[in-house]
Amino acid sequence: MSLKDLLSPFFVWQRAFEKPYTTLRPTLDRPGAPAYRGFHINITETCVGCGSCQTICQNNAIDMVAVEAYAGRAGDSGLRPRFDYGRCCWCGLCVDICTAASLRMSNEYAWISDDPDSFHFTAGVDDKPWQDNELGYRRAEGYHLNPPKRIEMPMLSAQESLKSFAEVTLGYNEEQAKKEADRCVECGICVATCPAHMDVPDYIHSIRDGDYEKGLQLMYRTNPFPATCGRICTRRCESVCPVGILGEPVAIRWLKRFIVDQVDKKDYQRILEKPIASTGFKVAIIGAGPGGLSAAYYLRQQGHAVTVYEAQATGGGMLRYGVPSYRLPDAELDKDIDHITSIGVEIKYNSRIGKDVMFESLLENYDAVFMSTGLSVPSSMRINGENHARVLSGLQILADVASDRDPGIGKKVAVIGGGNVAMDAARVSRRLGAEVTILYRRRISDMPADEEEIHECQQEGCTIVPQAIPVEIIDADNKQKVCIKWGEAKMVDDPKGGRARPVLQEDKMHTETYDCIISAIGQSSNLDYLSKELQEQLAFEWGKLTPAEYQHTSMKKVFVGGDFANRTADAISAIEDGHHAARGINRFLNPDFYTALEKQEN
Amino acid sequence: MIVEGLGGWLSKVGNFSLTLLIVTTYGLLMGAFIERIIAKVQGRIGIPYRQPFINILKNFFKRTAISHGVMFYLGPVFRIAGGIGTLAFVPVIYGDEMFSNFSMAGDLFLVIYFMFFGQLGMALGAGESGHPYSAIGIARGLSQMTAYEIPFALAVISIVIQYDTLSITQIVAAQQGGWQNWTVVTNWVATLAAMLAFLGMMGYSPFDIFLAPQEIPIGPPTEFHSAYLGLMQLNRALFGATKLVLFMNLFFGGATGWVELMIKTFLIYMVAIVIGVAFPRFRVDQGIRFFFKIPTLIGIMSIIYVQMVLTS
Amino acid sequence: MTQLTGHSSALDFAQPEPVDMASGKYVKLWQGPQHPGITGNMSLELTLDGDTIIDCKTHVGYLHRGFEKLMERRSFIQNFTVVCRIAVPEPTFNEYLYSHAVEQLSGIKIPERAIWLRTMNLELMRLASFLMWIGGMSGAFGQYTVPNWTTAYRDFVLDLFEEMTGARIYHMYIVPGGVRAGLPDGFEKRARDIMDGAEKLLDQVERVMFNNAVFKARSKGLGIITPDMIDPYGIVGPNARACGVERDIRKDEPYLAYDQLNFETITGKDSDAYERAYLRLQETRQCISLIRQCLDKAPKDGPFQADMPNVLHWKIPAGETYVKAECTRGEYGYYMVTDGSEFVRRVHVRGPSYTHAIAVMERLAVGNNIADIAGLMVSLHTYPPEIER
Amino acid sequence: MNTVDEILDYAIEQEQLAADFYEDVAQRVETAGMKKILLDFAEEEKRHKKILLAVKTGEHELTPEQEILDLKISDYLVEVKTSENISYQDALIIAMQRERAAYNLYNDMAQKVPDGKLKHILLGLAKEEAKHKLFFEAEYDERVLTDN
Repeated sequence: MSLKDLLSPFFVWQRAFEKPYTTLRPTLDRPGAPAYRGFHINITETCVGCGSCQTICQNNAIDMVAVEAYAGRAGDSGLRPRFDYGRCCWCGLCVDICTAASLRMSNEYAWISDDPDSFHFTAGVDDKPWQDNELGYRRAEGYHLNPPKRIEMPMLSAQESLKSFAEVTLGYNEEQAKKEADRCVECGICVATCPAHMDVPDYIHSIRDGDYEKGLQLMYRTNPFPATCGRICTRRCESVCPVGILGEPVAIRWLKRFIVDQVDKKDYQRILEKPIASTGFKVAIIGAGPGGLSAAYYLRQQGHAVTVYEAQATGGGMLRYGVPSYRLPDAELDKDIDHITSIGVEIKYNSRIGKDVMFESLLENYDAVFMSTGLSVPSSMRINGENHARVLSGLQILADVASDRDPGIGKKVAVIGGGNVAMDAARVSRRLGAEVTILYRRRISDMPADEEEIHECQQEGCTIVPQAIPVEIIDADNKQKVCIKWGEAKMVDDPKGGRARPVLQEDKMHTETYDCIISAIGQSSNLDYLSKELQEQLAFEWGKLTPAEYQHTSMKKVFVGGDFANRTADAISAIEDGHHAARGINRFLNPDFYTALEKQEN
Repeated sequence: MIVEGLGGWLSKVGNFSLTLLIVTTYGLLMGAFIERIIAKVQGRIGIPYRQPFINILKNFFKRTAISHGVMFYLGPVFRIAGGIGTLAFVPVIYGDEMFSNFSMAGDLFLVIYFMFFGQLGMALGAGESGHPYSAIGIARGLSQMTAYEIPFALAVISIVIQYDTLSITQIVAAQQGGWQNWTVVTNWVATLAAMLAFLGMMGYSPFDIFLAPQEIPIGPPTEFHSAYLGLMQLNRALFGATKLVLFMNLFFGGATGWVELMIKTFLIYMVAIVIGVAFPRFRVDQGIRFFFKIPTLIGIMSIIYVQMVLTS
Repeated sequence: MTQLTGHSSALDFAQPEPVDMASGKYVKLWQGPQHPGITGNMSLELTLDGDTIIDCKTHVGYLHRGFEKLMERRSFIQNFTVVCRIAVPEPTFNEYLYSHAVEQLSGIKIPERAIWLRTMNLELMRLASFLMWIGGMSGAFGQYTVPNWTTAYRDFVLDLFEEMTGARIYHMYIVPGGVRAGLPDGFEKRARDIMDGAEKLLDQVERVMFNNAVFKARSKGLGIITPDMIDPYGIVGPNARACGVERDIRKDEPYLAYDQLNFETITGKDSDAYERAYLRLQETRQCISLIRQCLDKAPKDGPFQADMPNVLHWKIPAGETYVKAECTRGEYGYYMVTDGSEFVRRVHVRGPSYTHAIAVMERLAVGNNIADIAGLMVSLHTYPPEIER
Repeated sequence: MNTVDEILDYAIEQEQLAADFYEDVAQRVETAGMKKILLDFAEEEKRHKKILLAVKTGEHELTPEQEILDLKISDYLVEVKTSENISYQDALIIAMQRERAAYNLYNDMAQKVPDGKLKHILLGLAKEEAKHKLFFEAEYDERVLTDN
């Protein structure tokens, strides 16, 4: 024992004359670090209720609960996370996975309450003092628990694609599809948004499992056109996909296509459900487009005898005559239609109602009639000179190309319009070797066409002139040419909200000469096959009508669907109309069964 | 005469009650102050001054639901009785009739007895709990006490010889007239022995053997609870202060006023603290061996010193 | 003084003669599971002859949360919030090893910046853990001043963690694929300030705690580990290094950025409680130097996370791996088996406390005074939570 | 037509005539839907008439200073005739062009009178018609020019 060892310990007293380490009121004097993982904050306005936080929570501390204020919002499940602080371990994974970046943590860490229920709260809905806290844990920039970028779709190069009408998109391979399928968070918001309510999360799941036959079965439950929709669907699902809020949405459409691509047509019969035994009922369907065939498929599944009347020589309607084959090859459309006919749906081609068969006779001979004749008449611009011979309709050009006819467009064309038909007409014209200018009255961002289509259109060398309002068509010197006069527009904000409106600037007019002008500004229905009385009776309003529940019209036996009976006028809505009408017709044919069922349920 | 005697007695009891109150309060306050000093060394702010009072009040308002037998509960009662008893015979303020308590001719012996009494009561009570740790704790406490009592007793004997009296009041009286008359100066050997024993008596490191929570966690503070723990805490303040007053009286010239008392007792207390915060704890055998060696030796030396130097 | 009843030496593994309890000469004492002298919920069943221990049995099971089993029912990302709880005072090593095992099995390569941030995080953790340990060592022998200082400084290190990771104890910072965030603004300066302070503190601690007569009297000669015990008992880390065996995974099989850091393995001579404590004090100083080196060398920007799949349904190909790292107590290992599903098939966590607190402790305790058990246990640096995964 | 009241009476009458016109066409169209739309147009005209009546009694102030957006859609469209199977697009065109004509009429008249109360009223009426035109043009922009 040395003297040093006896005296050295007394150095402890040095510390007595220094500042203490502790603070007097720790929770007040020392707030949590700026990135502290404290109590949860949810910006409920940005939250879409995808439930990823609930999924990732390893302690089941998060429940998604319905919040009145957000019920029924588009692209929103109406649910918000509720936290159980008896279970939460403040790991912050919920913040990391949050697709909308709405969930975050405050740096508040002290909370005293004598009400145990207050530790069970819906962040952002139940009022908590830290809700407006600026600091706290946020997901760091560049940190992801889910890849934000989608797998690029392999595509033909623009030069390559211009050479032929070959399909532009090449489809995912298995590895790509699995990787893309992996990005899905299985929230199901897409299911609610999809007009056909396709079971998206589950068929994506089947890709991850590699069980494509199951995927196909799932798709056929709600959609008998998976090959088609896998290529040209307007995919409203992707626009609400929460993964797309911070990154790119899951490529739902391409995944759907991938499943179909994996299954051979000849296996369809084996994989998919067969119709139930015949019921003896007969249903007539007018129009073999997506709406009509969808109704036909599901009615046939229910055991009814189905006959489809189609004016054209082949089925598919707008899918065949309105969608160019570089987007939807005929073989793929045939894959869908062939399966529908293979289960016993009879399609009578070249049978125009009102000419070959009378509508009234259908009413007489069938137990129910489903009409889905779509929008087949191009709208007119109602400007002077519109009836010029070199003003062609976009729809006509597409139909011509689909039927291998030469539309005779020349070498320099102008396309008027900003919808998908305009883009298709432009791209078809490019493939036919023309130089294409697209005139659109609003901005490119206002175009109703698919963003992808606009992009590809530009890639393929079409010039888009936005804010160009056509005012007059003028004869050119040459009969084979035509002049168009158009004025530049400036966009004026609508004071009542709504989209900005273009206003013509009369001092900025241009006149150009083209070989032809393709007008693609919309379509309307052709109801010539119905007598005036019937049109009146069915309550058509300017070529459209709004059906009652189950697509039922005011006429007892008649159901409608498709573009002329809905607002959205796209394939997937038509398909859902058909499916819905099939359900309605089934109820209509078996009223006793359904009333008994309802009684049982009540 | 009888009436007068009774009246005197009554006023003595009243005076003692007042002393008791003052000493206890002082003990609690000084406890908090010492805690804050220790905290300062440890880099903390420490407890507020009201904390000891709050602790005791809280404990007094708690009730117990289990029973280990009568002796178990009598332990703390014995303990505080020992504390009060010790104080009763220690004159607190020299020359002040009011705060001289029941000081009398042989009070020094009585006080030493009472100091032991509380510990024994505690030993019986804690032993009743039946937990082996209690037995170990008691064994440790009693062995350490025995060990430090030896140098302490030797030192006391030394000053008893020196002042030729068993009355604390007279011992204090003998030290009046300036610091050069204090025992610490006149008989520094005995004071040294007593102060080393004092380290053991106060139970700070390195002699906190019987409290050692890392070794025997189930000691008295854990076994007793509610009001019994309150009694023990109260006693700790009271008994601690009383011991300090006793040491002040025996070795540091006593006090003629409260301020003097506070300064002296605080400084005496600090001796234990200065060492306590710096050292770890001895093992029980090391601790006992320590007291049997140097302090005992010094104690014997102090008697020799008194015999040879002071009384010759 | 160390005399093993029924055993000729520490390497005699024969079953000892049972103690004749009926003779009334002996007392059985349970140190734990609730005991301030035990470093967690664990129990030592001591047989005493007077104050001397003649037999010691370690009992565990008070802390069993079944992490290894829990992990089999949680997805790969969820597990990362669970593993940190396996060793409470230094969760980061669990986070790192778990993440590393997952990365190995799934073939993820983490970016350079993540490697450095991980290294720094681990060293900060080591520093925090050692600071707490020094306090524990001091406190086990009844010196309460040093624990207050070191835990205060540990808290300052935890402040750094709080800034860096958002939490003080369960940082959950090292995530499979990298780390969760870069360093916040001004972190480096604050870290350097705290390192300077910690260095000063360690000098003070050495003066007060290690140059202390009573501390030496208590700890010297207590629980001697001889070099021939190392292999049979599986002793690792500072406990092994203190008796001169140079064994440090950071040097032997460098992982993360350790091959780019400048440090030497510290060894001692006789592994008694004092030597082990002093060795750890030096390693704490080494930690500070390593953290400074990390601060110097770590890239300031760049990605800190590898490209990850969607963790919500993350499947890892079938395989098995064993990864290890040098934690404060020695080799810490994770053995992981995957079967290609979304869940891990089996995880085994190898914590050094298992041998240290059971086999080694049982043997070293015999012959010692009951008062020394706490000090002995702390000097082995054991964490009961990692015994029971 | 020299006093304010006379001008207002004329304008009110014009609105009534417009309403009558739509009602008349509505009688002749074949589909119920179209009939409903035309009757809606007639209602709209009656609403305009009410506003003008309110102006006359002084309950409503005309605001000739107000800037009204001119989408200039109707200016470049072909003339459309009413028929039994008139479409919604055509009906809107007719409505727009009628409002435009009225606007032009009041505007021209205002150019011819000296500054004063009368001019104020005429310009106010012109702006009122511009508002009506905007209503129909916005409807056309919204409903008909969807893809265009």
